[in-house]
Amino acid sequence: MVASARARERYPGRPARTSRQRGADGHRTIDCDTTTLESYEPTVRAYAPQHSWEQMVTNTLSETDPTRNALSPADMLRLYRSMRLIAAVDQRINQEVRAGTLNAATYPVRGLEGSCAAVGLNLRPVDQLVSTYRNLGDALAKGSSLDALVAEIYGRLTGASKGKGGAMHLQDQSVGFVTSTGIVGSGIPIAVGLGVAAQLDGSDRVVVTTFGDGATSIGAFHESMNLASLWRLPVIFVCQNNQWGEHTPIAEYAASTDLAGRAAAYAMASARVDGFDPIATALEVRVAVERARRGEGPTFLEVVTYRLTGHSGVSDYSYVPKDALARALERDPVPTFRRRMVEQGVAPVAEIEEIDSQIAAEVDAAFSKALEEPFPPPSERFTDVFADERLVQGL
Amino acid sequence: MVASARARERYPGRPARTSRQRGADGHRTIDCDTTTLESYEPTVRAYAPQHSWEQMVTNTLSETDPTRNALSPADMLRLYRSMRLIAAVDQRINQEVRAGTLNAATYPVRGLEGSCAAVGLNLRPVDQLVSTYRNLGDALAKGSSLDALVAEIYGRLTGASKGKGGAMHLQDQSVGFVTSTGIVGSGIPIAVGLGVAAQLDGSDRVVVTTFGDGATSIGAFHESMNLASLWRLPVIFVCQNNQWGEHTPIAEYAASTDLAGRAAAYAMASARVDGFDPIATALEVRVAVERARRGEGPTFLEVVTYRLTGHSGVSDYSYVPKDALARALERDPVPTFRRRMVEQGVAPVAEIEEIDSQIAAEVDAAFSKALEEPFPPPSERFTDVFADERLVQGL
Amino acid sequence: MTMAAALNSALDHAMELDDKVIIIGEDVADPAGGVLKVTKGLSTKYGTGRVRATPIAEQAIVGAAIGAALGGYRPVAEVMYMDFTAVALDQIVNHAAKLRYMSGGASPVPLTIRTCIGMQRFGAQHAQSLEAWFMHTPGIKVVMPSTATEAKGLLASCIADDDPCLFVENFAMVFSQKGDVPVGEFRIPLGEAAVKRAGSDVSVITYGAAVHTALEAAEQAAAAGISLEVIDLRTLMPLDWDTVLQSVSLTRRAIVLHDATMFCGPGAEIAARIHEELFEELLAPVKRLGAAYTPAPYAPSGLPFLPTAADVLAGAKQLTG
Amino acid sequence: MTMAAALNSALDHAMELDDKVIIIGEDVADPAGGVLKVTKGLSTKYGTGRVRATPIAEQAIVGAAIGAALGGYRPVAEVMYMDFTAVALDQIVNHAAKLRYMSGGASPVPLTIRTCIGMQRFGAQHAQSLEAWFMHTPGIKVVMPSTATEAKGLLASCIADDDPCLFVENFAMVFSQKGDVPVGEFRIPLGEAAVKRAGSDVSVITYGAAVHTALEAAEQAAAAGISLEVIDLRTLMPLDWDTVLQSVSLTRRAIVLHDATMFCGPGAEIAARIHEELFEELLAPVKRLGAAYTPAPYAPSGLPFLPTAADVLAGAKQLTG
Ligand SMILES: Cc1ncc(C[n+]2csc(CCOP(=O)(O)OP(=O)(O)O)c2C)c(N)n1
Ligand SMILES: Cc1ncc(C[n+]2csc(CCOP(=O)(O)OP(=O)(O)O)c2C)c(N)n1
Ligand SMILES: [Mg+2]
Ligand SMILES: [Mg+2]
Repeated sequence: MVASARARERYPGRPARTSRQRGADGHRTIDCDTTTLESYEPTVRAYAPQHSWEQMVTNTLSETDPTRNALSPADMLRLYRSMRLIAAVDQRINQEVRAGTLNAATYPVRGLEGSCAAVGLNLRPVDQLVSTYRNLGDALAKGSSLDALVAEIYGRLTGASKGKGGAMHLQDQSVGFVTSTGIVGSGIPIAVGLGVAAQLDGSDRVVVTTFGDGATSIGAFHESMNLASLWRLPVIFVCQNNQWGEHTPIAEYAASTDLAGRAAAYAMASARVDGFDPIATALEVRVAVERARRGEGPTFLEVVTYRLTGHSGVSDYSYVPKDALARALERDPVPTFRRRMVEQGVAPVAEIEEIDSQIAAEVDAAFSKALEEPFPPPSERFTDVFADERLVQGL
Repeated sequence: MVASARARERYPGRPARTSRQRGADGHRTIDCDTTTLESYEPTVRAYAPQHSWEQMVTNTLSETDPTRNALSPADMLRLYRSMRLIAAVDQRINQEVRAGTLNAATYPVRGLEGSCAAVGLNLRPVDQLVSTYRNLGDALAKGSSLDALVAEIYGRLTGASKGKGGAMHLQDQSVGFVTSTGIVGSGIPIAVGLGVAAQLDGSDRVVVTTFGDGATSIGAFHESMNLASLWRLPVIFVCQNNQWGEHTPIAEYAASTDLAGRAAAYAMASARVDGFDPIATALEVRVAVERARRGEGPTFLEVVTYRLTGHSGVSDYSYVPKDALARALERDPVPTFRRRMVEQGVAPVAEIEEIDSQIAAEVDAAFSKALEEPFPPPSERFTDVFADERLVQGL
Repeated sequence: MTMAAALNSALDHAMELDDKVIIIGEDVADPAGGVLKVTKGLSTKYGTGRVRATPIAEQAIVGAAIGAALGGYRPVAEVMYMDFTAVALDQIVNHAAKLRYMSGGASPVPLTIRTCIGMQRFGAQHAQSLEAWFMHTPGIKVVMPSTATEAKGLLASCIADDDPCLFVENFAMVFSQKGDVPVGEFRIPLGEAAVKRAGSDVSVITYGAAVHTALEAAEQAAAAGISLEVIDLRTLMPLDWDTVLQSVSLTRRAIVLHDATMFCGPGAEIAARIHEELFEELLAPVKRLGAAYTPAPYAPSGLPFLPTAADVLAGAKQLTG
Repeated sequence: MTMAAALNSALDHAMELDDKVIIIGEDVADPAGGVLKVTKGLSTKYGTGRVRATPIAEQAIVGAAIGAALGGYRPVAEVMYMDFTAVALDQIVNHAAKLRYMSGGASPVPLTIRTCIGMQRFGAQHAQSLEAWFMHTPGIKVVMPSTATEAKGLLASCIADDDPCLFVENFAMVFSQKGDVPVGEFRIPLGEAAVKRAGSDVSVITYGAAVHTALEAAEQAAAAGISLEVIDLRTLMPLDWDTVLQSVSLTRRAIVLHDATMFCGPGAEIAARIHEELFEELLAPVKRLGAAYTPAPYAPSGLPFLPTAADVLAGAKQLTG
């Protein structure tokens, strides 16, 4: 209460928010926000978040923060390439789903390109990542094979999972993209277990798990946070806060919308960052990754963006407040970051255009290729249930 | 971090602890303790809690706090009577289990007599309580029928559940003692639902749910805390922190041992109280109950005691540090409170002795009676599966 | 009227009739009105006090519904997909199903849990038919409709029932099933199967979406000169043994068909019981058809998972051949 | 050696042999060494890095074990009582059991989950035999030993197995079962049943604690002139159909016996399959015996719950009479 009471004094009339500082030990932590919600109103609610997303992210790196431009031009280009690839594949998938040429449940990642790429930038191939159904950005940023992912989405034998897992369960073990789960929150304890393995190996590899803001409500999240902190595991909990869980905005399901603040309950380091700013995100991820590599335990990172599309590839989006969405779209990460790179002269426009067209060609090629790949043969039906497929005979 | 950093300055060399204050709105809340644990040591651990229980409770009402004696002598006598009854039944059960004359799994409540009675004192019959396997104190403090409970523990037809539920699942619906669950944490969401009913009824009845310190690790706890706070339900979460979950001390399973501080993650009011002090506990429960009756939402109450017995009626207790246990036993609530009542002249010794012997007689009578009650007839086997017992015929 | 609209109508009437009926689940309030729009309009009509959208927290959803039931309400809790019942299973099987018994009758739990079987195109975690788990759990009723009208009538009965009921919908059927659904309040009693097509050669015992597989097979079989009787169980617990055994005692041949995994599935119970009761009458052993012993393969792969009309037809030919 | 000691020995050897074997669960570290002392001494010997006592958090326990398995380890996770598998069921059935398939073989999960069936004196939430849920879940093996020696040999095989295995112990048997258990490392292959008593009149097919019920009944039956063959399945998935069908093809009569609820239980699958395969040979329909369709009544009440030797004997008399 102390911190938020102070904050309220400083910013009278604004919703209480957390202050953010470096503790004596150099870890960034966030004090808890104990603001209580408006009293529960048993009436039809207006579906607008209590805070606008701008308010939620104002306490990230300011424009004048010197560390803001601490990424090398090479890293910025890597970030951009990764973001652009994610956006290109995402757009193509949505197009195919809408056109009815791909009969799959898919979950767009527009708005997350920068934050996914920022995570990927800080990871080595040996590091591991566990994602959700909204996995495309994570998969590509972690370096998964584009061909294997696209083929998987089309259910082909050459897919990363022989076409048997599908869009919601993308994985590419070969690059540490371990698994994607379709059940909210359920990948989090699995990531904790990968952290146990990393710790027992005595290696400095780290594990990242991504999940939505909505996943913070579920039990598995809570159990995992406690365990990871208790055992000081090298796990980074990346909460992709796009401020919606399907049709429900965060303020309507979270007693406290200060998600980063929840880490305090587990004595875990945490930070909130503007997920529409890939550089700010990359720098914050770096702090967390380094902490984990040093054996100093887990971090909870709340990456704040806004969902720029419907929940799934085909779902309705009319319920989202138009003005909030319009403001969020102004910060659409790929065009925004591209503009910034050009303005700051990070690379000549021609080089950026070259990247864009290279990626467009790569993506086209992957989709064309996938459509020519074979489907898994009937014999694949009973393989991979157990190591020994004979066990399934006759069942 | 702010609060605990400050605390560390004030008490150098002592483990960081939380500060406790009244917020601007008059609610008592606790700042989060973000102290990180000592780094995880993969060696055989010494099974001693990191903090002694005395350290955990020093921030409750001090000896000189004027509200400390704010209970009327009549209420103190009611508290004492309730505590004494709980202790007498508990002792008798343990005796029977040890003697082999009762073949049931039972969970002693010695040490909790005061905190259970303190809850009971503040509740009306229409208020509701959901308990755990360690339910005896809650059951009696809520006013359950002694005869029905004892008969139930002996599996008799006249038991509260016709002998079919048993010791782990005591209930007495008629007085609002709704249910006891054997699965850690699982009663908590059920209590939340009773809170929904109370809220929808527009009544001012409140719901209490009790659970152990160990239950704070489980997912159902987390989900319930968020929901109760989000909906501002009249639910009081009473965490009976006896500092052990079976063989594991709190510091070995909780990343942060500041359980009361966890309420901040849900923007829920909370307090920590010395559970060996029935008056302090009763006053703290009263604050929470009044808040709930006024429609101001839930409270999390961490009631700190120490487990004075083995986990179950028969289990080993050798692993508990002797000195900590000895210090805790000095505060054994029933004798301690009795002494205090005598010292403060709340009632003449003769009156207290009269209560003691009355209760001894009542308990004797209940046990003798139970042993003469009939067992449920074979026909009871298939009743109460469904409302219509014919549905179960032949299955 | 679609099955979605029929379910909505059942909920609407139940809420109108009894203000103790409440709804708890993710996205159930307007404007969403449920991800499949089944609860559309209800929060607007009855308020968000009675139609409560929740956090993503299935243990709390089911647990709170149990508590509200103990507190005098008739909650309808929604668990979006049947696969997610695994997240809330402790509340369903260890509490909802047992509380009446463990309390010697003092704590009935008049709760309905609505859930929905997904589709293979979602992948292996959104496509399971898990009714066998609940049939195996004493104390909870299990209902799986196959048409819009029955969905309405059976859901109304579940809500009015004093026992916990698991009401299982089906993603595809919620939209594809349409019918002339009676307006106004009406109920179909639990525990009564329906003969969906009369026949004399083979009894096909089935429920849920597979009823349509069976009816399709019956058409094809008729063309091949085999007469299938199609029995829609509608309720799996209690199960209408009379109708099943009477049909099989006449046809003397039976197929049990469902979309759940065959191994240790509902069909095992039904087949075993038919053998026990009609051992002398049967001309051939009961044939079981169910999902393969595999997680659901992702649909675009084209790998088969559920039994088809062709499988039923082949089974019928084998039995009569 | 008790079954507890035999299990301890299997764990000890597995940890000695392969430093990728780790243990995760509540109270598993010393001095507790597990609430039933099965893991006693192991944390002292192998360190608390490899033998990890956890918070009370079954989803995290099983989930972390899955993750550790994906990270190259062979975790043995403990879920104290089988009833609590309901709390962690999502991790077990939707993840452990499916990951290999969903990844096209890229993500095997060499995980063993140890759990324990409780007793009626604990009441309805600590007394269930829930193996049918897992048999019905493609992708997980299910093992239920009945003696100390087999417990050791089968647990060793589970840990060495590349698939997730559910290994089900039994509270009473952990202490009551004693035997001359082979010292040193040894394994009993999964999927092989054992004929525990040869007989010619009726095959009793069973597993776990019920094996002892069957053996007791076999003694009594012998006195009454009926010869029972007792088959201990030991592994329920994969299930040794060869041994079962061969026995029944000789005796031509069968009883399936288990402590799980009979309705929709493992016995339904076994009976259905026997009927399918040996329809012509059977002299009578297969008789099923299992727990009543009720939650477990609290033991002191004296209400019966599990099938007894007398039930088996009566069944055998009925089949042969
Ligand atoms: C346990 C569980 N409950 C419900 C669902 C259905 N569901 C899928 S996505 C989703 C919303 C998740 O929101 P959030 O965690 O914020 O992630 P986002 O989709 O916004 O990225 C829900 C409710 C599910 N998949 N799993
Ligand atoms: C979900 C679940 N996991 C494990 C257990 C076994 N168990 C029973 S009591 C207990 C310890 C609980 O500790 P705590 O919550 O502190 O309560 P206490 O017994 O100390 O009162 C455990 C692990 C259980 N009953 N339920
Ligand atoms: Mg979201
Ligand atoms: Mg405790």
